[in-house]
Amino acid sequence: MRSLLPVLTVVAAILAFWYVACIPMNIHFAAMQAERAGVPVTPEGMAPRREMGAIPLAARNPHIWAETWVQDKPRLPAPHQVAIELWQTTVEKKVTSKRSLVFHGWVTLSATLVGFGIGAVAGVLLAVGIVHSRAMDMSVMPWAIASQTIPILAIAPMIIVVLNSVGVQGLVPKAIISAYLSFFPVVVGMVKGLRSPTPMDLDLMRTWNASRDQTFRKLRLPASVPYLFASLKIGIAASLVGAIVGELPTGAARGLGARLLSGSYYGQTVQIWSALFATAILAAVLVAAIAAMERATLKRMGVGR
Amino acid sequence: MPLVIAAFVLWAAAWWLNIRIANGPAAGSQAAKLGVPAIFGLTLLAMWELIVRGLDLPMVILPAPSMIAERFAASLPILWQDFVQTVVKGALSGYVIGCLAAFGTAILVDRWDFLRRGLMPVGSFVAALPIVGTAPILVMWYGFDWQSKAAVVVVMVFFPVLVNITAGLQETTQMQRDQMKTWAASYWQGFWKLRLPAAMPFVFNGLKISSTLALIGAIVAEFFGSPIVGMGFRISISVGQLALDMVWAEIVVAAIAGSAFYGIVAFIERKVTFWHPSQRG
Amino acid sequence: MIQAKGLDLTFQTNDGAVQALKGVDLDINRGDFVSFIGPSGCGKTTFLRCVAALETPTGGSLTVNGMSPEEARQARAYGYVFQAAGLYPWRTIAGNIRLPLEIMGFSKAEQNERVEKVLELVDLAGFGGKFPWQLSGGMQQRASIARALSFDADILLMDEPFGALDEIVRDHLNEELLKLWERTGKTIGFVTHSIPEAVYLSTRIVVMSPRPGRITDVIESPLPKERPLDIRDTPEFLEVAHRVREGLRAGHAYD
Amino acid sequence: MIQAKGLDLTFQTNDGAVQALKGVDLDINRGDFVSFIGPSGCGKTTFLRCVAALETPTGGSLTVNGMSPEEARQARAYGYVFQAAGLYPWRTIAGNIRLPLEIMGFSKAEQNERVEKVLELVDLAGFGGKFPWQLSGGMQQRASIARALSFDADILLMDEPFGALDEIVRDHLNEELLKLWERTGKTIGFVTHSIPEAVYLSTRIVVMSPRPGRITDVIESPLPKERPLDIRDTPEFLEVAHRVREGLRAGHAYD
Amino acid sequence: AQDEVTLQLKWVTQAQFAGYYVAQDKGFYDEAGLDVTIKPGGPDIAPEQVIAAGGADVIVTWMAAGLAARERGVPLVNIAQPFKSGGLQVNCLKSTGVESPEDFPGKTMGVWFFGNEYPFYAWMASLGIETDGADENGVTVIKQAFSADPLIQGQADCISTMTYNEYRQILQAGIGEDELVTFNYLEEGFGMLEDGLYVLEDDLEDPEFKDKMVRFVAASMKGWKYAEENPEEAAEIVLDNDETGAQTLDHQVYMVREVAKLTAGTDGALDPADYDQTVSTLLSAVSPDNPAITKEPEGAWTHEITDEALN
Ligand SMILES: Nc1ncnc2c1ncn2[C@@H]1O[C@H](COP(=O)(O)OP(=O)(O)OP(=O)(O)O)[C@@H](O)[C@H]1O
Ligand SMILES: Nc1ncnc2c1ncn2[C@@H]1O[C@H](COP(=O)(O)OP(=O)(O)OP(=O)(O)O)[C@@H](O)[C@H]1O
Ligand SMILES: Cc1ncc(C[n+]2csc(CCO)c2C)c(N)n1
Ligand SMILES: [Mg+2]
Ligand SMILES: [Mg+2]
Repeated sequence: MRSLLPVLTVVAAILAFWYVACIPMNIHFAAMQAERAGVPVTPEGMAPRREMGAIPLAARNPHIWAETWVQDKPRLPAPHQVAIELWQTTVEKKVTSKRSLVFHGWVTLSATLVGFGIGAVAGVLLAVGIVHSRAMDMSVMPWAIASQTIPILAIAPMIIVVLNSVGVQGLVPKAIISAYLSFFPVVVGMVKGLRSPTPMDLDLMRTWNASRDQTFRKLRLPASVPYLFASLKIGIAASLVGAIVGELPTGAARGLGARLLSGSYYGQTVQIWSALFATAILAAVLVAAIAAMERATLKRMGVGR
Repeated sequence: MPLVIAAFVLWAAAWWLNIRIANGPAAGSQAAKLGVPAIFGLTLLAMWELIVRGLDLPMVILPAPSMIAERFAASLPILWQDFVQTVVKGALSGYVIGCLAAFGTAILVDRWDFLRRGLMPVGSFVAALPIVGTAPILVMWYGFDWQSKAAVVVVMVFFPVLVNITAGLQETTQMQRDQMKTWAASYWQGFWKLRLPAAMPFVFNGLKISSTLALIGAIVAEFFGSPIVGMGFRISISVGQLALDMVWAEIVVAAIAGSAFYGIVAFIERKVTFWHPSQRG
Repeated sequence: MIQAKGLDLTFQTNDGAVQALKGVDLDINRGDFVSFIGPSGCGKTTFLRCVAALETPTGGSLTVNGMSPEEARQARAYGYVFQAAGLYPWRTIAGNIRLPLEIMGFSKAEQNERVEKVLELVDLAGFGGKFPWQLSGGMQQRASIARALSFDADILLMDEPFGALDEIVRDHLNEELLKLWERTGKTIGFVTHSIPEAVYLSTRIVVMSPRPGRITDVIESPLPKERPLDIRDTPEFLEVAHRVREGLRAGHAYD
Repeated sequence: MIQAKGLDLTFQTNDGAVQALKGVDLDINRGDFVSFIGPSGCGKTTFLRCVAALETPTGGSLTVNGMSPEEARQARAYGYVFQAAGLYPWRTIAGNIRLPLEIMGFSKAEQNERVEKVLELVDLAGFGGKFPWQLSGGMQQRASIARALSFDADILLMDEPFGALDEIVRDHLNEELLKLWERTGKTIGFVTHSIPEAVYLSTRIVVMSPRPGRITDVIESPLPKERPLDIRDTPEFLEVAHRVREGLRAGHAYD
Repeated sequence: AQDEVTLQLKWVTQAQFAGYYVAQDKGFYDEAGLDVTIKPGGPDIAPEQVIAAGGADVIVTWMAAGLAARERGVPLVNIAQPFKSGGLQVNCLKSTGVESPEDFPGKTMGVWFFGNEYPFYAWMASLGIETDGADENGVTVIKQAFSADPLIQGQADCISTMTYNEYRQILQAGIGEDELVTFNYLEEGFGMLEDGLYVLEDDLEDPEFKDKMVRFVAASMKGWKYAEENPEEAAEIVLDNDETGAQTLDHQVYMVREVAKLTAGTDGALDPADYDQTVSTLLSAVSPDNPAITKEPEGAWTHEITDEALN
């Protein structure tokens, strides 16, 4: 844990900056409220303050700084507000409650995992095809790259609608969008991995007269494992993004994505920020889980040191 | 139905042709390298057309490629305006700012290991914040015009570029660094003459990944507030107006722009890292 | 055993054709230890690869045990050892040696038996359970030789197997290889850059020269089969080494 | 010139301390050509790195030209040549040779002049515009020597500079190096694994042995300064080579 | 067995759709022999597209969007119109100097798109105000996200609001009613029919489907009446159905009350005069920006269902 101290330092610096940033961000509203409550603020009146930049206003009213950290619907919520909201919506709420982030997180997570499963399997299969068929290599790869330049948010609604029309709804459409985002890194990494054996390794197999299938199972596949895990880590993060994007057009019903969106309709910034952090934490956990699987697998294979 | 069957027959035929070319004597030629994916792509388009017509799908669900092409040709001025707004103003400026910021940070991180060990984990956490969440916030902060789109792009590209540059700057071998030491080179001499050139393949890896991210980020950000021009704006309002042909025309622009952007970066990469084994063929 | 007549091989590359082998005539008999020596690019590796059916000659004829190289490959007629040990890091030493046996469909019991036997043969008994990276370079190279021996091919082709090792380890392995050859009576084709190594090991030394790759000299060794390391300081040895060096220099143009 | 007295160096590693050098005493005089030979891990590289101030000894004393190694480094007292040529692929040969000159702040004109001169010296005139990967391994290694010579350091430290090359190219470079040494009168420290190379090149051969790394023998060469390649077949040469081999074997335990 | 009906809403679960949720919750649909699935909408859901793809039997949408879809080949028919009047308005800050529509030029205006932009363009066209940038005869239009932020943050001089939602958000953000200027589209003469129920024309040919819709509309209107009379309970019901957990009770109670003002004065049958007004407004401002409809629609509404349902 050599990194603990540096990480804590950086986090502390960010938090400090964050608190400071809250002041100009939220000062206008704080000034208005203060004025209503009878606390003197300079300048008086909404209009002149509106003309004024946030920083000069903050500079002239240090006595209301504290108010910028406790607003209900701030432009920028203070760190502790987000932390409290996170705590309340994860630990203090029943996990079955609609207000529980665990509940919404699970909805998103399940779509993520299904989508990731589909994407990873599809990616691996495609990679196997690409490595074994020149025709597939030459024709599919450029289009796989092009496919990733399409803004997913634009076609996600169409995917949802089309699948809906054939009676598929709920988790599966989200999972498919999530799979669409995660298959590409897996393809790229897996192709690299399956091609990682050196010409010498392959020649050796040839001298033993190994079949294509044997070469695949005994050489290409094990050689690709480190590459596979590296791309799975990217892929699962992409999956999570996909699941969230997929939640936006499913009727903003459940899930972290819906939570982000509905928060924005009602100006509930604290809710948005806590959903954001919940997502990032979920991503970190997922990546860490893959990393743990990677370590275990490599160790079992004897490659990990 | 016959059209649908025709689609699959066409597919089988094209696939057979591609296998012939790919395994034939001309497989290595430039023509084959372009022809095979082109045949594949055209086949997909033709199948799409045939299936849409065969199943008589309503345009508001999935327009046929021919309709999209028609709309594309008829809307060139709008598409161009949108392209300028989103790609040139939003994506490119954000990309440049993000990459420069990442470069500057990479130098700091490279000089102070403490910073690297602190910033990288936190950075990867911040990078995991989904843009569908950060975009509305940035629009709230930076306004509706391209500045907020650029901000979204900056946030999206910063970390991948930073990670790659940082990894690249550590790419030198012990021997190379020792060599610099025997010449009593200063930090900056070592940086400019050894570490930066050696990092270039990594730097470009980051730049390539970020090029597609930049475009997607700029488009997506427009969904959360924009002036009445831009690719994301057009896509979102066109869905509301059920002008699906326009939606797809914009998607085509996005795909072309994204691939071209990627291609240009890859081209520069080839010029700059001509010396790297992966570029020497 | 191995017969090459007027063997040609031309590679087509981006900047023109490279004639890697031109008119190579060579007979290798059962039980021979033939070394190939010559400057870089003279076609030593290419010749070995032709024998192993890893390349297809563009002219001339080549037979292995009376078969075409391809048939011989299918019949698993040879073990091939490369410069780098090329052991798979995810398999133990025993697992690596077992690999060709698995591929060739030996029974589990026989696999184990053979692995044991060849580990013994290369002096690695007891190391079967280790992973490659837990062994020194020399030990890894011995394991790779064990792997090539495991399925009892008649012919052993070795392409600079000790090129990456330091001289003392190399000496030691040379000694071992010689003993092994005596014990097993295999036919060995051996590529090296080192004159003493070639002279010390071989019954015959093939000197090659590049552009185009061809044989310039074939030197029969007068040395006895029994060769202690000290033999390298004897006049006979030096005499052969001198001849090889002369042969090399003749075919070598500095540029 | 270079004076080591009771030099110790212990590396702290995860699994305990490694004594890479223990009680090394050695004097190298101006114009000497000193070779270091010994089995892997005996501290040859470590000693050279101490001289070059790339490692800091943990005991004993070491002076270079009467200064501490660190001061000598700052004074740019030596050129260092590594086993791999280590040329930057993004610079031409001339660009690579110019690199230390740029760093040391020579004027453009002088840079060009020196580059020309050393290219000539290593027989690479005309190749300045090529990129490293367009040259053979031997030519690359010569370029790397040229680079170390370009700024005219008194001392040349070479760590297995020809280890990766084939024997014929190596012979040739040995000859060249010897000529160069005569012409320039530099002091050279040279690490090698090859006994003939050490004997052929040196005025003095330092034999080392590992665990802990120490000097077991220092052999003064009786050979004349003028050494054609053929000298290697003379009895004097073989006599020295034999002594070196004996010295090596004594310090070497197979494991 | 119950007949299944899927209803696609135009927006997320909120009291704007209280009638349907109440009917569901109070068992009115059940009593009518219906098993109704209510699908919430969102910013990326075009209900017209959903119904065209077969994902719903009946949708809630605005008439302008419904007619636009009809012209693009999705033959939607209005079968009922629970909202008599509209809640769409424009709010400006007084401090920007806007007092009447004549003051718009030179200002920045937030507009909702995604099929909500038609009334705005019609209004601007009639005012002769250009929408291509701020100068002496034009305004800068921005695509407003579905919230009141741009006004609160000062990014726009005027924004779109709904009486029952964003308007209150502005007030709650501390901007007083006295600081705001409000333009109601209805009062300006550009009101367009808002939340109506639409189905596909072909479906109506099926008597069974018609019968289902008759029962559906009848039960839904019962729900709307109940909601009008019991705002607190209705708000609770909406809250129960909101799966995001983002809604608050007091806001939803407010919304039920405001929505009640819009549903007041109708039994759910479309008033042809309102329809004609909507169509003529749309046709008065046909432009590339405003491609809602280009010609008089035909058969876009029917009384067949309401006549039976509300006998
Ligand atoms: N696959 C190939 N394609 C094109 N040229 C090749 C190929 N393989 C080898 N060559 C060329 O054929 C010639 C002979 O190569 P080969 O590898 O047999 O030499 P070698 O004697 O083994 O050299 P070294 O000592 O460097 O291993 C060289 O000029 C080489 O560049
Ligand atoms: N940086 C280091 N950290 C720890 N141990 C080291 C380090 N460098 C060298 N050693 C150890 O010090 C000893 C001497 O190493 P050195 O590299 O000097 O040997 P060498 O004689 O050059 O060997 P070779 O012939 O393999 O190059 C070895 O046991 C080595 O493992
Ligand atoms: C919170 C909220 N915001 C806006 C509207 C206006 N409106 C009516 S339907 C619809 C959906 C557009 O996709 C919109 C925006 C609303 N009713 N509720
Ligand atoms: Mg070779
Ligand atoms: Mg060394």
